[in-house]
Amino acid sequence: MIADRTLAPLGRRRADVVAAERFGAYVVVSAADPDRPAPDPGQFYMLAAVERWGGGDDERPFLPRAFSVMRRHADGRLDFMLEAVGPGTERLAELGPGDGLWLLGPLGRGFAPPRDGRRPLLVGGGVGTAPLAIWSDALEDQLVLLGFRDAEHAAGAALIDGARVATDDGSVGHQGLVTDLLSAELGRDAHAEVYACGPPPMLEAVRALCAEAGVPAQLALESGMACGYGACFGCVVPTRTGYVRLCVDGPVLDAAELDEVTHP
Amino acid sequence: MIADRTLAPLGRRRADVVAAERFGAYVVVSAADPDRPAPDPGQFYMLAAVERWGGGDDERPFLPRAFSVMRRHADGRLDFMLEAVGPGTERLAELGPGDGLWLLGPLGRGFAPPRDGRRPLLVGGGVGTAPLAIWSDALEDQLVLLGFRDAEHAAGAALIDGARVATDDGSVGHQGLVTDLLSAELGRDAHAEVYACGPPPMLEAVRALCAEAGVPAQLALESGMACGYGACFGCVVPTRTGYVRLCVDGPVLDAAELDEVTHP
Amino acid sequence: MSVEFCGLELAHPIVNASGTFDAIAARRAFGDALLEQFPFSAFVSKTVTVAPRQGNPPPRLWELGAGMVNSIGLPNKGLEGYLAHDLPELAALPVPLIVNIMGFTSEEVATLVEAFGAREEVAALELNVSCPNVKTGMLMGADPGEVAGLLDAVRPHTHKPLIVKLTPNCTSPGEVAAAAEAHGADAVSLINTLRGAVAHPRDPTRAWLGGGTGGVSGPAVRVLALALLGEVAARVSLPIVGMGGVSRGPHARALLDAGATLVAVGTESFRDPLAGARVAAELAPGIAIAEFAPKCLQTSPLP
Amino acid sequence: MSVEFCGLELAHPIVNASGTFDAIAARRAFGDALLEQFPFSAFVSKTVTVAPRQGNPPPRLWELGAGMVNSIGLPNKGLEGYLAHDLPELAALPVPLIVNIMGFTSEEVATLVEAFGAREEVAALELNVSCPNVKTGMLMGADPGEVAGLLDAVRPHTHKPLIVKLTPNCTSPGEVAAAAEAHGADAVSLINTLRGAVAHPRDPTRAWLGGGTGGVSGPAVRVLALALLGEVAARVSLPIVGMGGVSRGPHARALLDAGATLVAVGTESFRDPLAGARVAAELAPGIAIAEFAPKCLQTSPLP
Ligand SMILES: Cc1cc2nc3c(=O)[nH]c(=O)nc-3n(C[C@H](O)[C@H](O)[C@H](O)COP(=O)(O)OP(=O)(O)OC[C@H]3O[C@@H](n4cnc5c(N)ncnc54)[C@H](O)[C@@H]3O)c2cc1C
Ligand SMILES: Cc1cc2nc3c(=O)[nH]c(=O)nc-3n(C[C@H](O)[C@H](O)[C@H](O)COP(=O)(O)OP(=O)(O)OC[C@H]3O[C@@H](n4cnc5c(N)ncnc54)[C@H](O)[C@@H]3O)c2cc1C
Ligand SMILES: Cc1cc2nc3c(=O)[nH]c(=O)nc-3n(C[C@H](O)[C@H](O)[C@H](O)COP(=O)(O)O)c2cc1C
Ligand SMILES: Cc1cc2nc3c(=O)[nH]c(=O)nc-3n(C[C@H](O)[C@H](O)[C@H](O)COP(=O)(O)O)c2cc1C
Ligand code: FES
Ligand code: FES
Repeated sequence: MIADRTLAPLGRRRADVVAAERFGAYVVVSAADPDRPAPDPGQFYMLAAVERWGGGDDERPFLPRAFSVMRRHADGRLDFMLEAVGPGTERLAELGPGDGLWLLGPLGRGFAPPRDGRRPLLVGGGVGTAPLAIWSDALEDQLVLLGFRDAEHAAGAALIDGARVATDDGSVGHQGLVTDLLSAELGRDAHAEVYACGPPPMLEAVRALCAEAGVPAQLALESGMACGYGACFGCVVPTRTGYVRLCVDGPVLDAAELDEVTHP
Repeated sequence: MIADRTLAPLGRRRADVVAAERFGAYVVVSAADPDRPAPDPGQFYMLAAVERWGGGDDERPFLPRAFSVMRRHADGRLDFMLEAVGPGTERLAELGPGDGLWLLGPLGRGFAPPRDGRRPLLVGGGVGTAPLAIWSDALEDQLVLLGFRDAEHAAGAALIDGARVATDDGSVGHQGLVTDLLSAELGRDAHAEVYACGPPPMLEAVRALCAEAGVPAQLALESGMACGYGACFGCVVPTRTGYVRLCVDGPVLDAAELDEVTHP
Repeated sequence: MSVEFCGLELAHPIVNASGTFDAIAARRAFGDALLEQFPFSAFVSKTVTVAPRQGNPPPRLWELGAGMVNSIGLPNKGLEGYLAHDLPELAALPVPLIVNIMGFTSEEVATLVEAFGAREEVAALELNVSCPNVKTGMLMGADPGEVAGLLDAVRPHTHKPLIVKLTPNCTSPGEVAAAAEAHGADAVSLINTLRGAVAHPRDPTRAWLGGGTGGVSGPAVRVLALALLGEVAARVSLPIVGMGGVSRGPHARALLDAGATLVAVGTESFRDPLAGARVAAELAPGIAIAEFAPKCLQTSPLP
Repeated sequence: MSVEFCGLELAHPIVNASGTFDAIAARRAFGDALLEQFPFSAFVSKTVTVAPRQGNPPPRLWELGAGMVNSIGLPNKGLEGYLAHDLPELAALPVPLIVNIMGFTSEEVATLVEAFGAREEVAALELNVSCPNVKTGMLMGADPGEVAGLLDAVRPHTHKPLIVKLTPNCTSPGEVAAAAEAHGADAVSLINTLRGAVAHPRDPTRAWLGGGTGGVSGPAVRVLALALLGEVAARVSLPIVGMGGVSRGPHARALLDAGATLVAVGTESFRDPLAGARVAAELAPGIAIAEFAPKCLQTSPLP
C-alpha cells in the first residue's frame, strides 16, 4: 500500500535530549533522532520522559503525550515546543541535555499543499505555533499570523521569522485576536488557503471566518490521546461523517469536514 | 497516663535534610528536627521523601518507611543510617542537603537498661548498627560487636567507637559470624544483658545463644510497616502471647517473649 | 462545615474508615495531643466480632504504587474484651463513637447489635457484611436477600443508627443498598476493600500474603469507589458514607457531590495521622476545587 | 516458549487484549514493519456487534497515576462492515485471528457466531458478555444463568473455539466460569475493565467522561486480576487467558503461574506498541523472576 504519511518506526525508541531552550512561557526541547524518517509538517510524536514519568503516590502522567514536531534539523535533531500546563508537560519542560526521552513517531497526517495556487496563510495561537514553524519552512510567500496571551507568551513568535503577532493585552503587536489579523488579510485577498493550529476557540473562529469567506482551511486539532497510533479510539473528534480518530485520520483535518471545533 | 516511651508530635512534619554522608555501603542521612522531643534509644521514625516519593507508572514507594534513629545531636539533628535495598531506601539514599523529608516520630518502645548490674553486650548486623549507636552513647562499659558482609559494609563499624567487627569474608576483623564473637564473650562472662539488632537469621541465632546461656536479651526487630503508630495491624510478629504490633509494642522485644525470630 | 448524619451533629464531614485508625494505639504514640486535635468528626472502630480473633499470619501487607493490599484478618479482642478494655478508652474521645461489627450468622450480629445498642458510649453501629454467612455460604454483603434477612433479624435489637457497609466485590451494590434501605438500615457506607492477590516476589507460584488474598485500598480504588457511590446514590435516599482512595480535599468533594453525606479517610491516614484533618481543611469553602484541577483547565483559552 | 491453546499453536503466550490494539490502524502508522515484527502470538480484534456503532461522545479517556479509565463505547463497523473491510486486512496478519463479539440478545450473538464461525480466516471467537441482555435486563456476564443460556443458544452454531470473556464487576466470576465450562465454552478470559467514574476537574458535580462512567484498566487493576484469575482457575479446568495491568514479564509470569495458558497485554500497548513483544521476551527462560524482585529479597541475609 502507498502511505499517505511518513511512517513511524515500530515501537517507542529512546532518544537523548540534546538541548532545552526557553522562549518566554515556552520551552523548546530538542532530541537526537538520527537516521530516522523526516516527519511531514503537521505530524506529531508521542513523548514521555524515561526517568520520573509520573510523580508516584498516584500522580500522573502515566501515558505518553502528543507533540507536534516544530522542526527537524539535517542531523536528525527534532525540536518540540511546549508549554507546561500539567504534569506531563511540566516534566518534559524540566528535561535537559543527556536526559532520556521516549519517542514514538512521526504519527498522523500532516498538512496538504495549497490548492490551485492559493497563497498560504498560517494562523497560530500559543503552542499551535509549533506545526506552523516546520510548515512555514517548507512553503514560499506564506504569511504567518500568531496570537498570544501576553508578552511572555509572545516570545514564542521568535520561532517563526517574519510572523505578525497579536496579543490579548496589546503588549506586543496588534491588541486583540489573531483572527482580527486573519479577517483583514482575507478582506485584502481571499485567494488563500488557511493553515491553523491553536486552542479550540481560536480554531472555531478561524473555521467560521473561512467558511464565510469561502476560503479552504486545514486545521491541526488537539484531543486527549492515550496511544497516538489508532489503538485506543480515545482521541475522536466529531466530523460531518461521524467521529474520527485524530491520531490516525488527523491531526490535520480539512475545515470542510467539521461543523464546529468543540472541546470538553 | 504515664508514657512508657517518648511521645511523637501528632502528624507528620516536614524536615530539611542537612547532610548525607556515605560509609561504604551505607548512607547516613541527617535531618534538622529542632525543638522536638529527644528519642529513646531503640525508637524509630517513619520517613518519606517530600519530592518524588514513588517513581510513577505504578512504582513504589507509596507508604513511608521505618528507620531506627541512629543519633540525635544537641541541636536536634537526627541521624539515620540506611542501606539502599529497594525503592524507598534508594530514594532516601539520594537525598541531599536542602531536600525535604517527611518525619513521623519518635515511635515505638526502645531499649530498657540492663538488669541487676549486668554489663551491656551490643550485637549488631548491617543496618542493625543504627539503634546500637544511640544506645551505646547512653551506656557505660558496654561492649559492641558488629557483623557485616564484607569490607564495603564493614565501613559502617566506624559509626560506633571501639566496636569489634566480624565479616563473612574475613576482609575486616574476625572471619565468620558476629555470633562467634558473642558466644566467646558469653563464655568469658555470662553476667551480661544482650542488646541485638540485625537481620532475622542473626537475631534468631542471638536469641538461641542467650536462651541457652540463660542471658537476658532485648531484640530490636523489623517487619513491614504501613503506618508505624498502631493503625494498620500490618506489622505483627508472633510472640508467646500471640501476635503483637511491632510498631507500638516493639520494635524492641524481650527475647523471652519469642519462641523464634521469623521472617517471610 | 458542620453536618448532620443520622441525628448526630458532626463538626465536619470527614471520619475515619474502619480498621485504618486505632485511637487507643495512637494515644500511646501521640499522647493527649490526639484528643486535643482529633483528626476526625466521629471515630469508627475496627471490626469487632463475638469471639476474639488473632488475625492472619504475616506478611499482612503489600504496597502498591498507589495503594496497598492487606490481609489483616480482623484481629480484635472480641465482644467481651472490647466492652471491658476498649470501650472505656474510646468513650474518652472528643467525638461520637461508631462501632463496626461483624458476625458469621445473623444471630451473632444480633448479639453484637444488642450489646452495643445498649451502651450510651456508642452513637451508631456499622455492619461489616463483607464475610460469608457460615450457614448459607453466601457472601452476605453481595446478596440483597442475605442483607434483607440480616436486617430483619437485627433491626429490632436497637434504636441506634445502623449503617450497612457495602462490599464492591459484588454485581450490584445498588441492589444491596436498596435491600438495606427497604429493611430498615439508617445509612450505607462504601466501599470496603476489593479482593486482590500478590505473588511472592521470590516465588510467583506462592502467595505473598499470609491470608492468601487480601483487600485492596488507597488511590488505586478511587475511581471505582466513585462509580459505585453513584450507582448506590441513584438507588437509595439513605445518607451515605463514601470512601475509597481519598487523600485530598477534591477526592472527598467528588464523593460528596455524588451523594455522600460523610466521607471516610482510610489508607491515607497511614501516610499521615492527620490526613483526616487535612482533607477536611481542603474541603473548606475558601478552597476552590480549581486549585487542584490541571493547570490547563485553569488558564483561559487563547485568542 | 511456544504454546498450544484450544488447538492453536502459538509462538509465545502473549496476545493483545481486545480493543487495545488496532492492527489495521497500526499498519497505517508503522507500515509492513508491523507484519514483520508483530508483537503478539495471536491477534484479538476489538468487539464487533451486529449493527455499526459510533461509540460514546468524547471525552473518552481519563488518565490515572497507574492506569486509565475509558468510555470508548465499542465503536465498530458492525458485522457487514467488518466482513467487508476489516476481515480481509486482518487475514493478512502473520498470526491467528480471534474475533471478539458482543450481542444484546442471544439471537444477536448467535448471528455473529454463525457468521464468523463460517470464515476460515477466523481461528477462534471471544464472547464479550460485559453488557446487559436487553430482554432480561441482566448484565449477561455477571450471571451464571445468563451465560449458561447464552452458550446453549450459540454453541451449536460453530465448532470453532469459544472463549467467554468474564467481567470483574460481578460477585463470583468463578461461578460464571463454571457455568461457561458446563455449557460448552472452550476457554475463558479475564479480566475485562472495572466500572469507574471520574468527576470533571472543573466541576465535580459533572462526569468527565462522555459515557458517564467508564472502564478501569492498567497497573491499578493488576492485583485484582490476579485474585480473580486464582478464583476462576480453582473452579474450571478450561484454558484461561489472563489479563489486567500486565506491563512486565513478571506480571505475566504470575498470571501463568496462577493458571493462565495465555496472557493478554492491553493498556501497556498504548505506552509502547511493542509492549507485547517486550513482555514475551521478559518471560523467556533466561530471565529470572528474581531480577525484578526487590533487591532486599535478592541479597543473602547477613551473619
Ligand atoms: C496532535 C497533538 C499535538 C500537540 N502538540 C503540542 C505541542 O506542540 N506543544 C504543546 O505544548 N502541546 C501540544 N499538544 C498538547 C499536549 O499534548 C497537551 O498539552 C499535553 O498532553 C498535556 O499534558 P499534561 O499532563 O501537561 O496536562 P494534563 O493535565 O494532561 O491536561 C492536558 C489535557 O488533558 C485533560 N486532562 C486533565 N486531566 C486529565 C486526566 N486525568 N486524564 C485525561 N485528560 C486529562 C485536560 O482537559 C487537558 O485538555 C498536542 C496535542 C495533540 C493531540
Ligand atoms: C523498626 C524498624 C527500624 C528500621 N531501621 C532501619 C534502619 O535504621 N536502617 C535501614 O536501612 N533500614 C531499617 N529498617 C528497614 C527498612 O524500613 C526497610 O529496609 C525499608 O522499608 C525497605 O524499603 P524499600 O522500599 O527500600 O524496600 P522494599 O522493596 O520495600 O523491601 C523491603 C521489605 O519489604 C518487603 N517487600 C518487597 N516488596 C514489597 C511490597 N510491594 N510491599 C510490601 N513489602 C514488600 C520485602 O520483603 C522486604 O522485606 C527498619 C525497619 C523497621 C521496621
Ligand atoms: C489495613 C486495613 C484494615 C482494614 N480493616 C477494616 C475493618 O476492620 N473493617 C472494615 O469494615 N473495613 C476495614 N478496612 C476497609 C476500610 O475501612 C475502607 O473501606 C477501605 O480501606 C477503602 O478506603 P481507603 O481507600 O481510604 O483505605 C480496612 C482497610 C485497610 C487498608
Ligand atoms: C481503551 C480500551 C478499549 C477496550 N475495548 C475493549 C473491547 O472492545 N472489547 C473487550 O472485550 N475489551 C475491551 N477492553 C478491555 C481490555 O481488553 C482488557 O480486558 C482490560 O483493558 C484489562 O487489561 P489491561 O489492564 O492490560 O488493559 C478495552 C480496554 C481499553 C483500555
Ligand atoms: S490516541 Fe489512541 S486512537 Fe488516537
Ligand atoms: S505499622 Fe501499622 S500497626 Fe504497626
